[in-house]
Amino acid sequence: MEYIIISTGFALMLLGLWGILSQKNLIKIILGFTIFNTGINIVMVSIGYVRGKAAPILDVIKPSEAASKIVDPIPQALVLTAIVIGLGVTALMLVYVLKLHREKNSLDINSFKDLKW
Amino acid sequence: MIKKILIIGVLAVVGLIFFDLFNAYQGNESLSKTANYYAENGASQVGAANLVTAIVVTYRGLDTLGEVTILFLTAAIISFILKFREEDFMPNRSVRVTSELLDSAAQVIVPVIFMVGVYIFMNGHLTPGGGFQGGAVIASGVLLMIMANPNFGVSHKVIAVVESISGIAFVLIGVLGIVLAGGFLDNTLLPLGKLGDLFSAGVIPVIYTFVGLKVGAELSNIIGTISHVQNEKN
Amino acid sequence: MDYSITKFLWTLLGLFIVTNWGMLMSSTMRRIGARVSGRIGIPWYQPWVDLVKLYSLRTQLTHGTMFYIGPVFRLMGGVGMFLFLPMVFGNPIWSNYSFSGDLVLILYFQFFGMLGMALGAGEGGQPYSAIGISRGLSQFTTIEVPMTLAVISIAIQYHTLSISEIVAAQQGGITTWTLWTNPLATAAAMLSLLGAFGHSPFNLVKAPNEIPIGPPTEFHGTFLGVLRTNSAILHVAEAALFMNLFFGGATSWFELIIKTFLIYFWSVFVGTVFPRFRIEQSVRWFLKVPTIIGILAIIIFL
Amino acid sequence: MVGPIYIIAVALGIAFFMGLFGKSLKNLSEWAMLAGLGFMTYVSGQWLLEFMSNNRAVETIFTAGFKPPYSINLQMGSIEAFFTFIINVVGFLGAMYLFKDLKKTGPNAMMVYLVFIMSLNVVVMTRDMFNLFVFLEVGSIATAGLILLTKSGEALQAGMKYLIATGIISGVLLIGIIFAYYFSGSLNIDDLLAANMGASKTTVIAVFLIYVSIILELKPFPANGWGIDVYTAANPGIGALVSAATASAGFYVLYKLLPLGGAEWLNYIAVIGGITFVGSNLMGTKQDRPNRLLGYSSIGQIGLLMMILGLSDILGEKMMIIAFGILISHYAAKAGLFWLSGLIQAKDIKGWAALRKSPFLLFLFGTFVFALIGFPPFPSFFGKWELITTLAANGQWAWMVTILAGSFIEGIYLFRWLGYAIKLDHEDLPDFKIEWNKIFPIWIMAIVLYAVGVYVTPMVEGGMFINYLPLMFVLFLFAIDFLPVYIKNTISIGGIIWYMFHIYPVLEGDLLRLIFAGIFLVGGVLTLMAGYSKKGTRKGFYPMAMMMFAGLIGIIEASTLIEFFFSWELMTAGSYFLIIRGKRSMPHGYSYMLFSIGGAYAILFGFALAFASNFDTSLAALGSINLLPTLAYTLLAVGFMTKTASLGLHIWLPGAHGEAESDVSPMVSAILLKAGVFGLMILFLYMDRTSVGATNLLYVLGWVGALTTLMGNMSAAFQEDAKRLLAYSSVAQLGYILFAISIMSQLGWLAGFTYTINHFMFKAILFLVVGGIVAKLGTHYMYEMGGMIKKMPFSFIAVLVSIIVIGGIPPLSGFAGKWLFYNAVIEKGWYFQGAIIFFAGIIAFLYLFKLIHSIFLGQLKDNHRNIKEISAWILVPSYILIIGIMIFSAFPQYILQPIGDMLAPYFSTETLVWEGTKATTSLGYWDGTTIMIVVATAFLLLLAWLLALSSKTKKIEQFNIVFAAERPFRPETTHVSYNIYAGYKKALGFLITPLVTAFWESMSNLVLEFANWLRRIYGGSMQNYAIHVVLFIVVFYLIALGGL
Amino acid sequence: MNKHKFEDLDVDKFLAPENQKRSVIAPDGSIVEVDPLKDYFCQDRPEVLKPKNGPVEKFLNWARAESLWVLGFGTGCGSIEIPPLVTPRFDMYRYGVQMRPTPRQSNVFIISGYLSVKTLKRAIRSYEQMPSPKYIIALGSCTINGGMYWDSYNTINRLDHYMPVDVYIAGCMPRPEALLAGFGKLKELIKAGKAEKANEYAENFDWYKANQKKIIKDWNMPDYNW
Repeated sequence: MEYIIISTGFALMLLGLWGILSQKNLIKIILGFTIFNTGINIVMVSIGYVRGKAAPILDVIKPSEAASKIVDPIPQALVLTAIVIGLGVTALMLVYVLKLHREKNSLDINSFKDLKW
Repeated sequence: MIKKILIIGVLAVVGLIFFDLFNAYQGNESLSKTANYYAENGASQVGAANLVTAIVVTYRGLDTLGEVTILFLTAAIISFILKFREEDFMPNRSVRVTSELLDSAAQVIVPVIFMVGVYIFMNGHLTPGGGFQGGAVIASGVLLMIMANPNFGVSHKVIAVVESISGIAFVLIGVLGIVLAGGFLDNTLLPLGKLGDLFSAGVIPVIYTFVGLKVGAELSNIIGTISHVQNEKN
Repeated sequence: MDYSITKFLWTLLGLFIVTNWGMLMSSTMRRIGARVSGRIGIPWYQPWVDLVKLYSLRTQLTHGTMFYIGPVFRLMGGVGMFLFLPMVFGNPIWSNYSFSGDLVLILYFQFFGMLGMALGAGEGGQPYSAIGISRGLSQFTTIEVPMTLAVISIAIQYHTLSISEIVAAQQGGITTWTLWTNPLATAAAMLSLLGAFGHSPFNLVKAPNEIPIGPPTEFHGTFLGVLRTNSAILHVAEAALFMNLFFGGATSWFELIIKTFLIYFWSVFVGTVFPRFRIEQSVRWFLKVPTIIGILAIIIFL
Repeated sequence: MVGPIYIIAVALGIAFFMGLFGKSLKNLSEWAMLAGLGFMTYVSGQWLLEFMSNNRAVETIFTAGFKPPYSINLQMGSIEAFFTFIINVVGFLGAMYLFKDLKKTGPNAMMVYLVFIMSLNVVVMTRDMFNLFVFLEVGSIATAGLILLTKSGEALQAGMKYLIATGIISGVLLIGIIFAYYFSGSLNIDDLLAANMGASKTTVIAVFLIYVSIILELKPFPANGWGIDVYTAANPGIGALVSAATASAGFYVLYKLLPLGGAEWLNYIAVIGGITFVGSNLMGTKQDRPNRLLGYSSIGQIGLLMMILGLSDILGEKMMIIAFGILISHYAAKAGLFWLSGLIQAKDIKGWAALRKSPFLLFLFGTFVFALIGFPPFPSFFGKWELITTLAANGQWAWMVTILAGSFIEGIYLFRWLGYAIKLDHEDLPDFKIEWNKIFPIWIMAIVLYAVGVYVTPMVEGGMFINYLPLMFVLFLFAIDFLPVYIKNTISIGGIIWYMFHIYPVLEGDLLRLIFAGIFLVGGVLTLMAGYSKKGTRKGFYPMAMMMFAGLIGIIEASTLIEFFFSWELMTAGSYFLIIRGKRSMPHGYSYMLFSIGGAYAILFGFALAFASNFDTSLAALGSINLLPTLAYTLLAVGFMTKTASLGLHIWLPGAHGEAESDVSPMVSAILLKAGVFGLMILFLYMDRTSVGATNLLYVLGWVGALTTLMGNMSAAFQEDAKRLLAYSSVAQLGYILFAISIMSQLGWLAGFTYTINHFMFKAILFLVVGGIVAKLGTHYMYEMGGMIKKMPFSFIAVLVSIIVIGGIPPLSGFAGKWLFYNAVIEKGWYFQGAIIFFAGIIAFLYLFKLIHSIFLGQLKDNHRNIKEISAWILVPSYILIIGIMIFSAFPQYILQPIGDMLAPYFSTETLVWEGTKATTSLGYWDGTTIMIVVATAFLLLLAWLLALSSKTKKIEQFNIVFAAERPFRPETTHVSYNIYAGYKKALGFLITPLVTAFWESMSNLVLEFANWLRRIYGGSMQNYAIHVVLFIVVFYLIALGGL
Repeated sequence: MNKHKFEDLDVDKFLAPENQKRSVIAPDGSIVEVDPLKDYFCQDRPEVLKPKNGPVEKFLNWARAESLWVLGFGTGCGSIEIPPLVTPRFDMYRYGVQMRPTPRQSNVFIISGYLSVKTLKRAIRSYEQMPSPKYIIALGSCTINGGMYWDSYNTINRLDHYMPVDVYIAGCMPRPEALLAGFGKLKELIKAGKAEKANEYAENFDWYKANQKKIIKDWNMPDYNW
């Protein structure tokens, strides 16, 4: 199970990278980033998976037996942070694209080559 | 074309890296050392039923502060980026016509959404969820309002006040932790209470409330700012 | 180190002999040259007559101080060379002031006169003089290359730079002369000598009708007289230097006269046979044959 | 003590609070920001002070009331205190600098700024891996926002590029962190470091990912197009922050994580650093935009620092001081330069010529450039010294070469830039406002450089001996730079004379040093005397001249390698500034500087080898080099030969000396060149001359000297420019000296000393007088002069005496050199080299005649008819030197005999014997005094004879010459000077085909073209930059882990 | 000899551009006024240089007679007769006669045949540049009365109106033998102390100059060429 999930994560990351590296439309590139980040998040979550264990919420599980009953909460906590960071970056990128579009009236990534050499 | 092949080649090697990672990944049979500590002591030390929340808000509280800061930063940046040529486009806004259906539904659903949001961050220490999730839900309500009524202006002033006060509160709680308890963002500022109660887990609910408010405000702020330029004439 | 008056007077006598012999030698050479072309040539006393006339001209013009002092420098070059050169071997009276410096001093004292000529002529503002000097200097740089190589070769051979010692080493018969013991160095030096005497083919410096007589164009009267006196001394001194270095020196004035005559004759002989070189031709020539001979003269000692 | 956590709390508190200010209190926000930054600076500064004064333990800050690894902890140790302090200082100063820009953009920008600085603090302090990630992201996002303080399309594009690249990098870092967690079960950095993940084949991948992303954050070449664009487009104030603060923080992160993977990763880091250092600087050579250039330079410097980290296992405990020195120089200089750039706002480095309007800013600019290159007394000098010596001690030749090559390339563009600022002819200099809030931070950075430089001096081995006293004098002259010339001149001369008395007892008994000290100091006084002829204030001249003399005397006084090198560099810097004062001397000053830097690096390499041989810092270490001794000797010789301008390294000299000011030329020619001679003498005396390497080296140097002389004299003969002629003559004279001391015998060295002393005297006279004439006549070209003997008789006599000495004509002292030469050459057996030398010596007559004829003789020109004699202030020192020449000529034994005695112990046989005035060798003899007497007597008699014979002479005018029955037309057409040796040129001109110039030109073209070709990778496409990043990861992976 | 009145001609009209007054800028910015004829040439008049007394002068005159240095300046068609003198057939060297290329080193000036006005100017200049004592041999009829060019618009008729002549050699053309005879005559005159024409020229300088200027209309040089 966890192998499938982690593979999915890696696959999504590759997919996202492909989008980032090959797409010409800036929005699509941002989508690539989102996919890339999602892939990372999936990988992170699956890292914390412990076979056959439950979510780390101690409503049913007694605190005393928690150690043997729950999956690793840390990656989940990290993912939470990572998602928020991803959100921030994506928002910023979108605003950038907005401004870039206004600058050249184009979303083609190759029309922004003013700075070189 | 050559470039495509190059990219494919590069990605193939990236795949190789991932394959290495995949190989290294053997699944888990048990918790790691740190996780084990949290599982064993989390409930007693923090008093939050949701261990993830316990980690997010206390053990790794500084991360959360950073997280909040990132959202705060993003909102601030976006507002100053988009403001700097405001005069260019503000007068020429052409307002999109909204649908009756959306408008009516919004009026019904938005309060519910807000309530759900508040619920999520209030109960962050007990159930899945928390300040960020709750804040995001609140922001989605704002988004709905904007979509339903394009002329709906998010009051920057209100948002700024909410944002600032909740941010300052977060920091102050953290500092109080140094003064009154064991360190920055120490949870035991307030009594831990009984595991599973709403008023338990020390300052977690308080922090999450402020985080929820702050995140909600910041996301709304971002959405609102972007919506300003949404209908800009080309 | 003899600074006495007697030494001084003996040296003056030597200088007198050398000057007169130089003039006689030059008129003789011109007579020989005339005979070659079927003429009689100048009377043997012509140089003295010319000198008297030059010293007695009524008009003396000068362009400035250096124009005046230049000829003195020039004469000093010749006189100095005589002063520092031992003339007759084995006789301290005729060794002049050679105790104050060796071969190197002689080699570098030549420049004293050249410098004077250059400055004097330059002050005249005469363009032909400057051209002549530039040619002279150009040619001179390369003349000195085989000469230097020959001097180095001799210094290696005798392991001394002292002229007296070089002469001493050559005593004992004609076969001990450097001419036989070190023929390559002698050859290089004798070829270089052709340039030093400035006869054809190396007389573009004075090219009489192209740049009227070159450096001394403006000089006349006393100044020219001084220059002529100098050339008389210089020719003998230079020939005497070569005599000392390559031809066993002289043990008497008679031997000196014979040998210097023959050495001088060598350049006149070549001069009557060959036409004039252009400056770049002579520069190249000196860096070819004589230089290679000079290098060989050193290589045989390596 | 205020806890470091308050840095975060206060920064965030103020940032969050700003939202509450509203419109009415808006003006408060900038002060709040400054207060916050001030507080942060105070906290970190207070900790730094604490760690410096007390030897206290590292302070750990726990959060959430739990102990690590279960909660995040921060750490405040001495290093963290240092880094946070420098970050906060530049943050505070940067805020001052950006005050108006921030205010214009509003409180939001200030919040971002504040949070940005705070995040860097946390990045430095944190000991939790994920927390590090979070705050790196905070920093990235803040940077992406701050880029847009400049509201331009370029900034937008740069920001987007930055976001895309950092997006990928942070993803990689995140994966690395999570796997590191997976392998070790902890996120605490100390735990991760202890986990030894590098050891296992499976876990090493996490190490790789973390390293590669941290390295990528440091913008390694060539995957750094995004970073450079940020430097280019962002507000220079932000560029300063990114360059100084972010880079410092990133560097520290790498340092923090260094033990993560184990020793084998260090090599990769070092290699990447090395490639970045060289590559990035190479790019800079073709760059014209100031900010972009600074970007390249920044990245290069970070590459160097990365390399130092990578070499940390080799450098050992020295790494700290090295990294400190280089980092602090980079930090302060780069911040200062970016800020300057913001002031000037030029799009092209040529626009920096505007800086000339404010000498103080120009001074700052020079300070920063020299600090970056590693000149004393800046910290980078000591850093580089320690770096190179330590590397040498460990036999890391390749790294030494890399570092020196990279530094050299950096010098290429920095000095070109500095040159533009100082000298470039620019039509309309852009105006710029001087705002105090912008100037103040720049000043602080410059002061930091000087202060830290002096502060670290004693920390370096042997550094405590460095004498700062002369530098204080330089500083004093800077302070009184506004006074008129005669006052400063008097003070300078007084200073030198005082130093003479000061130094004499120190050097007494050491004749070698005494002679050179005499040349430097007496020469200094005499050449400075000519300065009285100048009017006005002559801004900047005296400090620089004194700096040069300070360096020169420092070389003499030096007893350790570092002292020597310190002074050497000081002298180079001073002389550079002197040389470029000339009207058209900039290109030549530039090539002088490049050759000097190259030479200095060669010397540094050699010194490092000497030091590493037996860890001896004293100069005597040169005597026992056992590490690659031949290479060391060669490098040292080459290094010194850049100053003596030997064949192949001479191309800077003719222009530099020819175009310098009239009293600078004698300083640099007669005096400065002797520094190289002194260096060579020291080297030859110390080195093991019996070794095969040294023998071969000396043999080669002999040939080089001979050919230098030939080339120099022949080039001089074909010059039309009077000062260039003299400059080429200097090249040739130095060739003689090189040849003479390469002979390595008592006679050879005596000849060398004779030439040294003579060259000092006659070249000073010639450059003073000819320089004065050139200035008076307003032309460099000799064919435009002529007939000056009538107007300037005293100058003529001075020049005449000098050329008699140069020509080696008896009876003056030049002949002593020639005579010694003949003896030495024949004794040594270097016949052919000797023949070339003598040939060259006669060629000297060509240019000597040309010089004196063209200037003084021949035809006086129309426009020079009313010219008067040159200033007495030039003639007086010249005549003092003439007296010196006369004394040396008449009584050579008083000088040469002691020198011979001094040299005797160094050489096995004493070959020169003195009996009274007569010197005898195994070959010949020479009596200078007698020759003088004989010649003088004979000359006077002959003169009297001529005077008696022609008492009535008539003085005639210049056109009264025979002219083929015509009359001359104009003086210009009658003066024979131009191309006077045409025939000679036709025959032998091929010998001076400028092959060396062509060689260096093609070399520089090669470098520039290569850089031009290479920089095409920076095509401007953000996607390509992303590909570069991924490609970098991929290649690194394949090499490090893929077994490639 | 009757003295002709010197007509004051408008000299400036004939001045070559390079001899006209000009002002140039000195390096220090001041203006330098240059009058080439005054500034670049010596303005002095020739002086009468008295011979020494008694046997000294006699001895010197003997030396001067035995050492005649001829200026190598062929002024007219008669100069074709001079080169044969250095051939074996005539060999003037045996009489102490030699050729010199520069007036400064010459004593004898052979005016060889007709003298055009243009050449006259050069001849005067060269003569004046020769150091005293100096002698002129006039060769051929043209120098005596113009010869076959007597009515030419461009040649002079009587040389001694313009330059003092020591020896005339008549004929058209005179043979080299005649030239040798002329040298013999000149030697006699010198030895007898009668060849003092240079002093005569100085004494009657104004007269000669007036004559010269009369025929040379574009006189554009200083009065005496040192």
